[in-house]
Amino acid sequence: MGHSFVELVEQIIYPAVKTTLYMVTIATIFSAIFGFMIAILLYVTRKSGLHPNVGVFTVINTIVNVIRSFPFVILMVSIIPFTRFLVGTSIGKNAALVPLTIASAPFMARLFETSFESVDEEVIEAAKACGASNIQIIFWVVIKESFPLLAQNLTLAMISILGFSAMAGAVGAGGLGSVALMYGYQNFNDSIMYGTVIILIILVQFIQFVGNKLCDYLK
Amino acid sequence: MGHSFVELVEQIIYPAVKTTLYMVTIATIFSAIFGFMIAILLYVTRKSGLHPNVGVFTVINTIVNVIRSFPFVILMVSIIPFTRFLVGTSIGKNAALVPLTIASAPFMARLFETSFESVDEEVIEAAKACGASNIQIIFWVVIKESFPLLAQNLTLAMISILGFSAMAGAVGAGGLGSVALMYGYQNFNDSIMYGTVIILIILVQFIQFVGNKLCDYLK
Amino acid sequence: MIEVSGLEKKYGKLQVLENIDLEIKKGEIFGLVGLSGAGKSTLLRCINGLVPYDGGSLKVQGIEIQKLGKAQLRNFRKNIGMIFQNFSLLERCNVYENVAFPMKVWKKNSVETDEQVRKMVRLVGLEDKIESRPRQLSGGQKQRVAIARAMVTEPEILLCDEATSALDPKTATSILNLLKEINQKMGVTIIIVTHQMEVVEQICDRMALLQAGKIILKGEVKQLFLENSEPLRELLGRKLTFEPGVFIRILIENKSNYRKFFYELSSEMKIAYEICDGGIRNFKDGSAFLGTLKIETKDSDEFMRYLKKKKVLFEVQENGA
Amino acid sequence: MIEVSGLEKKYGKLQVLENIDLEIKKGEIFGLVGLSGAGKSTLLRCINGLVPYDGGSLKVQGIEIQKLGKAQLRNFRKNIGMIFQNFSLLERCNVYENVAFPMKVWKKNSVETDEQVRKMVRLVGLEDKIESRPRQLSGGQKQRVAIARAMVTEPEILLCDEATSALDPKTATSILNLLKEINQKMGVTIIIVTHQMEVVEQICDRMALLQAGKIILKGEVKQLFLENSEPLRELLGRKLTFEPGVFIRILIENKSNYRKFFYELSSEMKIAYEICDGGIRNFKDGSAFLGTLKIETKDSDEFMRYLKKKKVLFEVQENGA
Amino acid sequence: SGKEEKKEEKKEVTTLKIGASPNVIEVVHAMEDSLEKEGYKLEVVAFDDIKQPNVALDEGSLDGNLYQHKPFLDSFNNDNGTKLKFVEPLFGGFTALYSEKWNSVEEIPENAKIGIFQDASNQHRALVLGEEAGLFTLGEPSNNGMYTLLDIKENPRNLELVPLDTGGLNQGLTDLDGCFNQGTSMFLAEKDPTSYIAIEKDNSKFAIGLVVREEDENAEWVEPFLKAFRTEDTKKKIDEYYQGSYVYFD
Ligand SMILES: Nc1ncnc2c1ncn2[C@@H]1O[C@H](COP(=O)(O)OP(=O)(O)OP(=O)(O)O)[C@@H](O)[C@H]1O
Ligand SMILES: Nc1ncnc2c1ncn2[C@@H]1O[C@H](COP(=O)(O)OP(=O)(O)OP(=O)(O)O)[C@@H](O)[C@H]1O
Ligand SMILES: [Mg+2]
Ligand SMILES: [Mg+2]
Repeated sequence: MGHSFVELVEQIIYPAVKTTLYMVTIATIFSAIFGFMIAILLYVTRKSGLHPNVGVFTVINTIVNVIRSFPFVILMVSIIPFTRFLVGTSIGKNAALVPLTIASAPFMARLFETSFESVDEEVIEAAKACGASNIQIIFWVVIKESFPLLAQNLTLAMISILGFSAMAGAVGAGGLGSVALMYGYQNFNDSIMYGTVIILIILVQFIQFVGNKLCDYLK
Repeated sequence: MGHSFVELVEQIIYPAVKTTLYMVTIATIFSAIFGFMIAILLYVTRKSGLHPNVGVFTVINTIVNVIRSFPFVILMVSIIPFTRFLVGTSIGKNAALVPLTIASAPFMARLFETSFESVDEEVIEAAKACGASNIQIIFWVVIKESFPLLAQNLTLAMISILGFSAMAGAVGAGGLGSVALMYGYQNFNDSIMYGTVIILIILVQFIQFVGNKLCDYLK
Repeated sequence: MIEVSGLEKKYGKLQVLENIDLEIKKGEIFGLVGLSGAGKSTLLRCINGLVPYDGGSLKVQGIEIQKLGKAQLRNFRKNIGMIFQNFSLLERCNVYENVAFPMKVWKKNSVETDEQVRKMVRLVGLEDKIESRPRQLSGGQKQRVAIARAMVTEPEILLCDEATSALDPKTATSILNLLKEINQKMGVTIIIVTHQMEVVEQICDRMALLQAGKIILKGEVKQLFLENSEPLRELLGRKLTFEPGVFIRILIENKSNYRKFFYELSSEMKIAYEICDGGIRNFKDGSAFLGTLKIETKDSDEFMRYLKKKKVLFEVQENGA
Repeated sequence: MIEVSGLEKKYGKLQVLENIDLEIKKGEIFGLVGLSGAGKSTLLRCINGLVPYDGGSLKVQGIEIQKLGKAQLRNFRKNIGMIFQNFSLLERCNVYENVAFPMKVWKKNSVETDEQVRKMVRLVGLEDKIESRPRQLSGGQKQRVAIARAMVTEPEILLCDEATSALDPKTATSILNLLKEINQKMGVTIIIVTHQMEVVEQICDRMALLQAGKIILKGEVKQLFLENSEPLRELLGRKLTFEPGVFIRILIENKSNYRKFFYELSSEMKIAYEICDGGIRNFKDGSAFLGTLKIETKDSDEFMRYLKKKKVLFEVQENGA
Repeated sequence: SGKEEKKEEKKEVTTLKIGASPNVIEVVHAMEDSLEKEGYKLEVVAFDDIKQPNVALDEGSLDGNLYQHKPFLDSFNNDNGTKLKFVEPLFGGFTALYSEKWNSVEEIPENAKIGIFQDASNQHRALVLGEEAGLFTLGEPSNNGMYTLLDIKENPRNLELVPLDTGGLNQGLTDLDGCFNQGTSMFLAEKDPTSYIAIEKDNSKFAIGLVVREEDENAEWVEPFLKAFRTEDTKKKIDEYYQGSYVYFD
């Protein structure tokens, strides 16, 4: 192993945990925001939606599909000019946030879309009858009524983002996943590999636990 | 660039498409089956479930979280002995099916779980009042009532599996995604890279289209 | 206020509404009755633009609903409260929030909202459930939330789809009194779909009977119940009995002193009668005896003269009770 | 058949059922009435084990529900049909499939199922909607599906939670007749929760009145309506009027010839009376006049003697109508 | 699996399953025609990974692989207890340090960020180069004789080494102060492979060669395979694709 446990933790694991938390949190927040907006657009403009618009729906739906078609690494390199424009560099954890967000947003959008669709149409009709505008219906009815499902799906997506973040190592973002891959797997160091995986497990358990509690609370 | 266009298509793209379709279809089927069983177990044994069992629930829930914690590549190599036991080799598309299935099943399970949870409790109560057994409630009520949602989430998961299959190149499985990565990205061959991505886009559009139709039909 | 003419509505091949003509005046309480599946709820939904119609015209306050733009339709709906047959409450909101919903939509200030919401919740008797979610309420409690929600903004028109079906007689009466009150004090126009004839009797001025999508009877409530024509008898499930004799439907109002009517009849005349059906009913303007009497044929003319003298409304029925 | 004693049920701090004692005999039709939120639905749910109770005992066919194992409970429920207040239909199944559901659960063979399901659908008048999903049905149609579903397996016990609340009088009557028929032909025990007193009158043998979780009145239907005691008056929203005179509640059954009663009374006696309320009601065993008469104090003894002679049931009310 | 493998070999002598990683994939493809002349059909199994071709070879799923240098194989064998054999060095590229910002190693300032390979073998190679160029000094190799980022002992300029994959190293040239990279990658990314500011002293010890299972060291097909690689046809095709960024060790 060559290095003491303390060294390992200090130099590699600890910064990796910080980086992972940073990337996953920020990417979740941003992709939730964008995914949310996309989901709402899809929900509103679909055929049976509040304001059907085949054109807008088709365009957004296609964009979502196109982005979802890109293998993550390829998405990451394809948008490098954009990443550079946004954060000034294509390398590092901030640079990784851009593809992480872009890759997760359509995924979130699909999850949120299905969440919205589970809201009872009769309740929406009642809101319409009260004179509620589409915006009011979306925020006060659709979103509010689907909150537990949204929370659950957000949890699901967050864990997926954690998985994606492992690949962000390709652009030097660091983080637990890429430590596991690089220092662990590629350097034939099983203790680092499974050590980081254990930390990942703890993280995932934690996220899922919080998500479940949130969902129970919202129910 | 070393290969003529025809050669490229014949020798690389065409087999890659076949491989991808093979891997994605089979992995979707298997992970749907396993995910389904896991989801049902989670749904049934949870606190407010049909047959609450904290022990079983906690164990399965934890297993799901643990598997979801593994970065895909690490999962893939960690289970090589198991893969070898199952399919006799650690490389190729059949070998890739094992980690693809194992990685997707918990993901599907979570998606299906949320789908099941969206079924109205009053309807379940009515079924109980008819004397329906838990199995009958699950198959005739929970699953049937959540069918459109299940179809949507299956579509979502299938596209995610397509994304994961790109990483199956690590075990020499081939497929569109890994062609894009290896021949395209790592060899700086943009025409292969984006060419394969375009095929992926078509595939994703197709899957999503079929999924939507299925869902509309089921509604 | 509401003018419907030639209204048509189809669900696929099913003609749900057919050539509906109806006029509902401002400040009126109008009852809509009919067999299950006749199209009552659909008509109500057409009136506030929730369901598009396929032909004919539907004007509310002179405006053709179907021609309204989105924003206009919304504004228009703000003046219409609706109580849905299945309540359609927000599952994740408590009673307070459900009732406050239209106030929020109207962007009322919070003081006014709070006051008004609490008032309504009190009026429907749910103060102690104000924090409960619909899931924790009984059927009737849910219905009362729906009622409070529909009335909280004091709309000019109120559409009630079986608004008291899940309520016990006492609560139902208090809700009906509430409706009567807002109708009288604020001139609210109310359309009530119901299967309970007592409800129609108690608060409606006029009513219409829908059968398989067509209006086959409309008019003054008392008059229609007095006439007891075949479609209404059919709805009420009354069977004709074929016996000899003259059957006379009578409506003895308070002014003719319905309580003493039969006693006086006997002391003043020697006509034999049988009370075939009926009893004392509560109409909007007071109680009255409504029923069918059987008179022997020889006495019938004299009896009718007596009724006229006593200012009792009556109709001779072809046959039966 | 069903023996309830000392039953207690709490939702959190809310005591929903308190010390309920009730015995329902085999082959009886039992009515359960009470204010909205009194706990009627909860009691019904306790009976088929959908809701666990916190105290007391609830025995059906001699078996304590709460002590049943899972499989036993399931088997037990097969003998109990339940019509839910909110219908609780399978949204993604059509009418046929909804009605067939309990048959599938019972694992009946498909020929029998098909026959029985079509029969039930026909009985509730939904042949033309057999392929429709609940979403495409009107409120009353949904309710009829729920009724058909509860009755399709010909259970020994039928629990009806406001089974006719969404039905027009005609359809309601035909459903009630259906209930009466299965009760008489097959000895099905039926418990009916309802807010419609006509329903109780028409088909119930006995009834109980629930108030805030307690049973405050129980007995023979006719007797209770005749007695018109305070809790029942309260439920019906009847107000007392304080006037001088003796108020006598009378129930004139067919054997006393209710149709001719008032005419005969006048020809045979010279007693002045006022009909304060009431009318001809349809009871399970035939029509009768049920109402309150006001007699001047001096005449009351004589009047009561007359009633006795005529075999008319009566109760003197403390005061009021 | 040894016995089964032999049976299979007798039946299917004509098809050779050779594993390769992306950076040499076209090299292996280039042998197809020459190998056919020797009576073998070549099946290239492309791995997006540098460990799995060895795993697959060891389990018998491959006949051989051609993508690694000897130090890497030694390290792999050592770590996994395998006995794979490095037959002969065949060809190799060079690793160098490139920069678009600075013209020489001396100019690289303090706290500069330098891109470096993610994978063990190339990282080791780049670290050796970095020490040679005087960027830092290394201690003891911690990974079975190979250096890792943790083995940097003195780092006077406090350089930050950023591990990147192939594409990242290419992009890193624009965003970082410099990047270690392979000449071939530079060439494939349409950049000048000779624009380096430092290059490794000896690339021969990192020559890539055929690796087989121990028992196959003298297998029938090995000679023809090596021969096919060394034909003019193969080399012409490799040179055509990589434009001379690979050199041969005959
Ligand atoms: N979405 C729909 N699709 C198809 N048919 C429908 C739909 N909604 C209602 N119907 C049909 O239209 C007819 C009228 O329905 P409506 O709900 O207006 O009846 P209703 O008079 O309110 O009956 P009820 O008294 O039972 O509530 C019914 O036959 C019903 O089956
Ligand atoms: N899940 C629940 N959680 C909390 N309180 C509940 C729950 N279900 C019912 N309750 C309360 O229990 C009381 C009795 O409810 P129940 O449904 O039995 O009334 P009900 O007599 O059927 O009334 P209705 O005639 O309005 O249907 C009500 O006050 C109700 O709010
Ligand atoms: Mg209706
Ligand atoms: Mg109830």
